[in-house]
Amino acid sequence: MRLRMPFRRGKTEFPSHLWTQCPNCGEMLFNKQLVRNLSVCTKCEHHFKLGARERIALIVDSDSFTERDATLVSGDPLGFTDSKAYPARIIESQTKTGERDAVITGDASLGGVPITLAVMNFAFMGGSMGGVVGEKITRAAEHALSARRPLIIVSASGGARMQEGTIALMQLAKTVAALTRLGDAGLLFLSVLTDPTTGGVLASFASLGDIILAEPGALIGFSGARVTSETIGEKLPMGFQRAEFLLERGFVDQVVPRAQLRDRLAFFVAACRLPVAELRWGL
Amino acid sequence: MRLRMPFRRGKTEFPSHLWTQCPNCGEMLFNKQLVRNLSVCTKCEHHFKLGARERIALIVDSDSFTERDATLVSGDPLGFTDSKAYPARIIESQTKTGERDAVITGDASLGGVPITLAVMNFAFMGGSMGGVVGEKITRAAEHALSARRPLIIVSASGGARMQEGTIALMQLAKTVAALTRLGDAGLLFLSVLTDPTTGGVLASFASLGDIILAEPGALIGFSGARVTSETIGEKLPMGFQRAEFLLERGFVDQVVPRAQLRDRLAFFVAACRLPVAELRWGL
Amino acid sequence: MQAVTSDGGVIIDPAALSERRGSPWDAVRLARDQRRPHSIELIGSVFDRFQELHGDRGYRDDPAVVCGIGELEGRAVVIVAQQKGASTDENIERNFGMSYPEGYRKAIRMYRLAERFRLPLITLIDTPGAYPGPEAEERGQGEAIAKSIQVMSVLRTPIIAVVIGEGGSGGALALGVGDVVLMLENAVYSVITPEGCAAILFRSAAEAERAAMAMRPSAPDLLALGIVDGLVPEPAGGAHTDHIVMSASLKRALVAQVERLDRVPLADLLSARYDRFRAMGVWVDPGAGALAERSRPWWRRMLNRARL
Amino acid sequence: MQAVTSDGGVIIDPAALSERRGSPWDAVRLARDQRRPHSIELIGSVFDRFQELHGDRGYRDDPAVVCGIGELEGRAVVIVAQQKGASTDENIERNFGMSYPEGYRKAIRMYRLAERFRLPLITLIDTPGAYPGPEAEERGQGEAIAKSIQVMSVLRTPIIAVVIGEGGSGGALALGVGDVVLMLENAVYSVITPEGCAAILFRSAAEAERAAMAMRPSAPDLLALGIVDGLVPEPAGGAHTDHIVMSASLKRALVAQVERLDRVPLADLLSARYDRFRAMGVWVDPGAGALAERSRPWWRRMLNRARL
Ligand SMILES: [Zn+2]
Ligand SMILES: [Zn+2]
Repeated sequence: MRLRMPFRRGKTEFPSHLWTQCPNCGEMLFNKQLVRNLSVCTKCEHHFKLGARERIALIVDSDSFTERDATLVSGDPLGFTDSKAYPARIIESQTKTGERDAVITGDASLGGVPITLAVMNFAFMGGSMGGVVGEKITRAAEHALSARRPLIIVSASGGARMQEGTIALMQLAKTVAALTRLGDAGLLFLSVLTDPTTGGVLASFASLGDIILAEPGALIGFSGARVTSETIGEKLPMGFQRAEFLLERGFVDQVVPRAQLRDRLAFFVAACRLPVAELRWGL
Repeated sequence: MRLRMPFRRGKTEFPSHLWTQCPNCGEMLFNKQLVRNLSVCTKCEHHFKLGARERIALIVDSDSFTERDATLVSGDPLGFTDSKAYPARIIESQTKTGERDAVITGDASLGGVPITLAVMNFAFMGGSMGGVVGEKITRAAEHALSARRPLIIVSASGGARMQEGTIALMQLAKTVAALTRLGDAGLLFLSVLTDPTTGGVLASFASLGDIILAEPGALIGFSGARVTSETIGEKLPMGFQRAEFLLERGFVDQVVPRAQLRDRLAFFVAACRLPVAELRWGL
Repeated sequence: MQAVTSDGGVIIDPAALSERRGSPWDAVRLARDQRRPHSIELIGSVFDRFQELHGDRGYRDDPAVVCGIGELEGRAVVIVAQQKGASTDENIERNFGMSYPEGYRKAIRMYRLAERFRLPLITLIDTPGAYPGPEAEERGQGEAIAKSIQVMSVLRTPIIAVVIGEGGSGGALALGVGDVVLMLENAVYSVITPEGCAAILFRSAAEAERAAMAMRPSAPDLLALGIVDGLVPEPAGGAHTDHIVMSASLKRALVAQVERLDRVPLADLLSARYDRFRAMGVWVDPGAGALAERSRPWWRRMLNRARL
Repeated sequence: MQAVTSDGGVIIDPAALSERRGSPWDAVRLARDQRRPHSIELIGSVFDRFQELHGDRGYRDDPAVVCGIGELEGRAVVIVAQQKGASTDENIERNFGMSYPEGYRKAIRMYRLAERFRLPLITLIDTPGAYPGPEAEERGQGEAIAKSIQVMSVLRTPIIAVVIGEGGSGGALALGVGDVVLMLENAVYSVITPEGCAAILFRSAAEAERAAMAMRPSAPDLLALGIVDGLVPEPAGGAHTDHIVMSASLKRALVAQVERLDRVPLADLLSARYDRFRAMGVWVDPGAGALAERSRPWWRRMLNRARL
């Protein structure tokens, strides 16, 4: 299945309007200024979702990113159709986002240290994890292991991709196994949770960072809040499943405002480096 | 410090009365029958405290027990005195119990399998752990390691022995370190919690069994219920810090009636034996 | 049980199953049938001298997960199982087989026990999914499942996972990272319940039947897809029609798999387990110049090697 | 700070201290003085670029335990510290430095982080004890402390533990299984609070002063007993009189100890750590025919070896 479509890179979340209203405080924000403020509301600091390319630019040393496995695209193992066939949905998302699937992986440097990076893209089918996301994350972990680099994964996902059925579920095991080998070799895995990180992604690699950072206000949970609310037949408490809630509950190391994320990651990458003489398989 | 005193072995908890009243149900129990029933109330199944020698007889294959390190006695590192000097208290307890300190260790067989065993004696200064208990438990673990035997520890203790000050506290670290080496070598450690197991003993080896069994109704907790109750200024819920409570809270594998204890231990000892070819230091 | 079988009566050839299949929705209903034998019953008939072990050593003993040590033809094994109820009362007690995080943390403790003494680990999967309530979220449902998957993926002892009824989502996979993964013939295993899928993709929970068709959660489909390595035959009318025959069939399968895995050196076992899950997923890489090939089902390689 | 010192200004000769001592009860009161520098303040002045890390990954982030990564003269280290408050408000927030089980479980997570990246682990101990409330009991206070001791005892990275104020019971030892254990000159470290001891043995909490005399929890006594390896000098009037001087003294001591331990091969470090605690305890064995000898203080052997 060869893809022929105009890949549009570098799209922002606010392409066509001059103003955007903050969903949190209601403030009308001038898009240019919003982008300059890293897509954070200048009034209430609401963190808007960020595209994967913008995220990469935000984190790594400038012009240091080299993409890996950029051409992988999804198959359709089940011949899945709901109101639309799965392949058609994929192409639709590809056209909309200019990306081939829901994660971008590659090498870069961060504060001068070589790293491997995977950034999920919620705009692509809700950041869902199917075979391509699973394969690319796994390859990134395996590459980081063989190249002895720390790995940073920035998650933004609604969970496993239903259109690939149980095969999508198996991506949880596949990615976790690869990341576990990385960790057992003494290489750092930094997990960054952004809005939203839920379902199968939270129930696999996203929860296994040696250090876990989250963006302010990010929705983070295993079950959708709707499901949870229906389960108990009650409204959920304010802030339930938000980053700050998870911090208090002990599942997140830090909630980091976007403007500080690069420096924070750079610090941990620099600090958590096993002396080369001791790099090894298994502790 | 040589000890010269009549060591009286094999004392039971009910030596001098014909009848004992059950503290739980109030039933008057004929001592002979009570002992025959393993010191369990025939009406309500209240488990009376059991002396260390009776406990050993209850657990191991008959006549298989060989005591180790039987002659160790306590020093007085601090010259500790409250209303009485520590050495005098020791001698008092020795005279009362016929034992030299609060734990008896040795080798035995259980269901035909060679084991090492340590049984604490609450009657000796509340089963408190000072240098002798720490040393004997440590030696038992080290011996089990070198002899490739599973280790069973039956705890009954109010905690660390205050009369040895901070040295008593260090026994927590000493015993835990020895038991950890045992476990890392793939040897089973079965911890049996009896009434009461509290304080420093619960906060060290007693909580670290691969499998943890408890006797029905045994008081098990880190802080004394009195302290806990004073902390919150309220009465504690029924059953707080009892074996069944800990089972429900996930800290105990099974609550085992005394009559079944031997068989249960024998089953686990037989089941959890690393193939000899794989016995090793560190997993 | 007339199908082509390998050792232990496990069906490994999807072709042998073609005429035996109902619709995916039939499969879902059958897998959920309350009359099917559940874990505790199966444990009682398959293993000797089972001793249950309790607790996660941190918060609570979760009754939706039943763990312990038992003997399988004289060989000690560790068993970790999800327990649904056979009655409403039992279902309430067992939370309908839906674990809280402490259930997975109890499972992890048992995995480590199995590892320490090299006891084969057998898991029985039967859950609609991890419990989605707010308390479960507060105590880290996602983290607990992730950690359970992680510990299994590098556990230094053989693991056999069996979906005996409903294998629901991450809550099932948390017990499912096996060297061998089996399903009872009428079990299902899916990324989300058909109802959940229907609510999201078909905009109506009533469309669960269509969602089931699309997701293909039934055992024969998953065998064909290489997600599971073999099917444990059920009695002709389904497991619920004859619990005794069902138990015997499961026992035969487990005995054969334990014997087989016992012969595999540990390092090979671990690398094969990694490869097994590593191979899952379908994608194409035009940039790599060729269609990526589906790798040969792992169990074929494993079976070949173990038979040497 | 005129006393005989080794590298880093640490006092290792008890004889040098004889004229500096108040009564044990003075020591207890001084160690509890709310004006003393507490962990967060010391961390801020001793380490550069400290980043706090939160959470036990299971239940809650316990504010009574402060953990993170910082730099000590450019060397990354993991810090795990107990935090008392300098005010009533802060004391309520920090629960007077008394952890719940999740505090120890957070510490354990940090130990493992230090181990994975071979970062030296520095613990600062300052607690009246583990929190004795019913919720702490329900979540396994005893288990959490035991596990923390266990993980430290075999942790594959250097550990320096420092009692900076009050080292209370198992709740303190849970952070105290170090290759080197230091105390600030006016800190105390005891098996139970003097009040607790008095209530039990002297039948009155008011007898705390007598209990303190009997238990000998002060730093000089514990140095003489070989429980701790060295004392970090405090400013003449006590740590509270000059926080800046105190920090500098602590920093000098930590830098010296990290440098020293960095030179010790890991296997030696682990066996020395085992031997250090193995040697503690006083008993006699008439059956063995001779008085057991107190083994030579561990730090002397360690110092000699590290200097080679
Ligand atoms: Zn706003
Ligand atoms: Zn009674």
